[in-house]
Amino acid sequence: MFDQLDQIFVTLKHLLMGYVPERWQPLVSAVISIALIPVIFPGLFSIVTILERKGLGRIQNRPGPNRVGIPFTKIRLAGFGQFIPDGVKMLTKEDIVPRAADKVVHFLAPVVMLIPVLLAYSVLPFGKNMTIADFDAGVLFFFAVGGAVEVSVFMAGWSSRNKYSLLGAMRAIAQMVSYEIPLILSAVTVIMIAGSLNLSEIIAKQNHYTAGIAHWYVFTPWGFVGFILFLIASLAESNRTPFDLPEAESEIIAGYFTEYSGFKFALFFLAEYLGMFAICTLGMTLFLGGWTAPFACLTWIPSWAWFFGKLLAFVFLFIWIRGTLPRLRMDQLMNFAWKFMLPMALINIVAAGVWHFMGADSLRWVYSGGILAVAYALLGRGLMNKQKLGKRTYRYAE
Amino acid sequence: MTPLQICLLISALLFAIGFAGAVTRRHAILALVGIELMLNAANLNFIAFWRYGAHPEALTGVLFVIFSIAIAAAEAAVGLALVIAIYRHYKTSNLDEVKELKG
Amino acid sequence: MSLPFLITAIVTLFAAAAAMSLRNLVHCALSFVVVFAGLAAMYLQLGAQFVGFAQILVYVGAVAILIVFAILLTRSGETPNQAVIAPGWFYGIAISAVVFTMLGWSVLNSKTLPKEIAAAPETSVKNIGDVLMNKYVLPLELIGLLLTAAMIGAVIIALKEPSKTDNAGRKS
Amino acid sequence: MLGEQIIKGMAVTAKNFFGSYVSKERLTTVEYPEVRLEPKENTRQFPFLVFDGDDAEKGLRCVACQICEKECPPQCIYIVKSKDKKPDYKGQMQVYPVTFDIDISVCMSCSICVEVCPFESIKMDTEFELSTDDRFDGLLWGKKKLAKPNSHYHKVHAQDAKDSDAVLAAEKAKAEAKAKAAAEAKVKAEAEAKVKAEAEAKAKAAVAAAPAPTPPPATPPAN
Repeated sequence: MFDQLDQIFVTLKHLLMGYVPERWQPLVSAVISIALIPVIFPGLFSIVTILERKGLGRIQNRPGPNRVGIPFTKIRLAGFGQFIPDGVKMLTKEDIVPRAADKVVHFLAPVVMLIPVLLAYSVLPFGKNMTIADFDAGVLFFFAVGGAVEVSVFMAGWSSRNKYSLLGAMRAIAQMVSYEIPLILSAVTVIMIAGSLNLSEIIAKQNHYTAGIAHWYVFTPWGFVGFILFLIASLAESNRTPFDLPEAESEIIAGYFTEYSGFKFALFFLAEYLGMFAICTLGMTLFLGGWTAPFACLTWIPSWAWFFGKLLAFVFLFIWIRGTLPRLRMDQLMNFAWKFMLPMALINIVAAGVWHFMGADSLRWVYSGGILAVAYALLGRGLMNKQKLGKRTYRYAE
Repeated sequence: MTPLQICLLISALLFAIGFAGAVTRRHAILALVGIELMLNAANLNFIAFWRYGAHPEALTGVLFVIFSIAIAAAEAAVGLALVIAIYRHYKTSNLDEVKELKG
Repeated sequence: MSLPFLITAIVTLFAAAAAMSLRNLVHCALSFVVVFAGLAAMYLQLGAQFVGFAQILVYVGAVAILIVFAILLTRSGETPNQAVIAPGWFYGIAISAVVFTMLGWSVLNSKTLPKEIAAAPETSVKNIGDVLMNKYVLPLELIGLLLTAAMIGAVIIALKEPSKTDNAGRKS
Repeated sequence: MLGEQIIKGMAVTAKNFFGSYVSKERLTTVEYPEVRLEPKENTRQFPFLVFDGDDAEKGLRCVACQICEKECPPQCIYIVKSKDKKPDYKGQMQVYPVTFDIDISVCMSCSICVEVCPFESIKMDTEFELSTDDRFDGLLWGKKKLAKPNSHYHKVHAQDAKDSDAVLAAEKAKAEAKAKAAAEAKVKAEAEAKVKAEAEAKAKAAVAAAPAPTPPPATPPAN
């Protein structure tokens, strides 16, 4: 019974395909699976915005939104109706385009940002054989398309013809580029060990259980370090605190989308959250076994339930981090990326190599764990005592 | 007009556009962009020959393109660094005015 | 030839022509991104999946941003008011036309081109990796070396020499 | 180590997050329209006129002396005096205001009028939900809307109300004492006047009895 529940969406789709004439089947099947993405994830986005506001509220000892309910009735829905007025407000706000702005590029920027993010969803596995396009080089496609977001950030920053948004765009691009390298390197360790770029195979490799515990990569020394690096890099990649300098209110107004309002701003907002979900899903697939259950006894829960559960756990972690950590200054941010994350990711690859070639005896835990512990201590201390927050030296501004 | 010939024609036209751009535009960066376009046209040639060529399992075309992409990226980086250095020294990036040989 | 391939080819060619002829440099750079994306789509349609993704990753992700940064660092983001085309532009166009016709002629009636359309070769990342590691391991190491050298070289060239006083006499 | 402080910070926020669901006193937000806080003792929003007894017209303490009108910084009080008089709490005949308007939209709740009022007749109310859809009549309050019984004053500012009542009572007692003293003085004056009148009457009778002698020397005027 549980297997049917697990495969319910796949069987549903086959059922639908039955009605479609033979000639149109590939097209219709593609359309069905593609149509699901812009339905499910923006829905998740709206729920997550409320979770975020309620979560941040509760962290600061205040209840968060709890007013909006079903109109003309007393039901309050504990605030979960909040996204309807937010959405209506966002859509009905006037869409101001600055006079000096470069109209075409200003209009294209949010669209060009949304396209790569939605493309990235085609590769991610949402459940057992529930992947839209199971490419052979899935991870490479994800990072390739993920990298294309920076072009749209630049377009947004430059086309608003506003010094602050250009500076914000430059900072955002510099941050994204410098955190993309540790992101890819920490993913490379998983690809190296799993031996394939295909996400379904990576999950298949993690889908075994010994003594009831899953073979997730996060339970290995290099996997744990890789997961932490991936998490930090994905925080920076999706411009979330503590790396949200480019769009911090206190810094340069709203960074590259200062001159956007109304629907275009909503698109940027949506693209940022969809990007966050996508990068969380990839992190979960690489290190936490995608849709597999953590313990053998829990495999009866359907795979897509595990998927959305883990995704919400990731989202809660991001909200929790956003409620805690202060914002990093630009030079600290860059220092951290180039002087800690990058060397740590390289050493992590070495540790994964040692792990792979030392066979299954327990000694490899000592070696691989040892390399990483030593590296962490040295790099950490190097970065910490360098933080003698002395007078900052500027290279250009005298 | 076999598909191979169509691909070769497209890449030849792309090469010609890149060459024309590199030659006629005054700005240094546009010259680099033109060269980049020519390189990409060559890559398209390789893939076309690999796809419609005699024995595609040898993967020579694909590998050649991978190496060519890497080299082109490195060349673009160094080229643009040069353009920035020239701009900083001559305060202009207009190729016609960058004529002196003195360092 | 499949229709989508032709459409992508036409889009790429138009974007390339635009990249070479637009006045505002940033518009050139953005249409250049369209050229890269179009080429990547053409590679995917020709079956070279790995190369298509690599093209997007390297070009659309990195080189485009590099070009755009270079444009901004040399302060040429604004539409220039003086002439954009070099004086001898006519000869440039003429030579490139000659190049194109010569290439086209050689393509159209060369005897040695394989006529029959071979089946689409099924390549997976695994055998690209195998060939890369077995037959072409030397070029792979050299590419690694070259990329590191290029990166360090680019940084040194673009770095502002702290000691040299720039032409205004101030210590730059 | 590098990550130590981050873990500590996260632990604190986690405690806050889960604490706010478990213990109620962490969550200090008062959900305003449903749950209301008692206004503090010296809350002051907008002035109101106090009247004794139950009839606003008769018991109004205000005697239209217009001091508050002159002192009010934004000049938002407008008083028109009445022609006739009515007795105030001391029984003295005083003028009363025919119209006493305060423009609530102009009033800045500085309570200077309360300080300068010699008759304890204008006090600050704690009512703040005054939004109306009409800017002119809605916020230009007349005497009828401003007048509130002394019991309301006691309910709103208990301590101040007691002090003000004590002042009024003392004032009244002094006034009565003065009135009593005046009454006694009057009684004594009448008694003297009567005694003097009798003395003169006797003196005149004596003169009438012996008309021949010369007129009596000028008697010093009785003061």
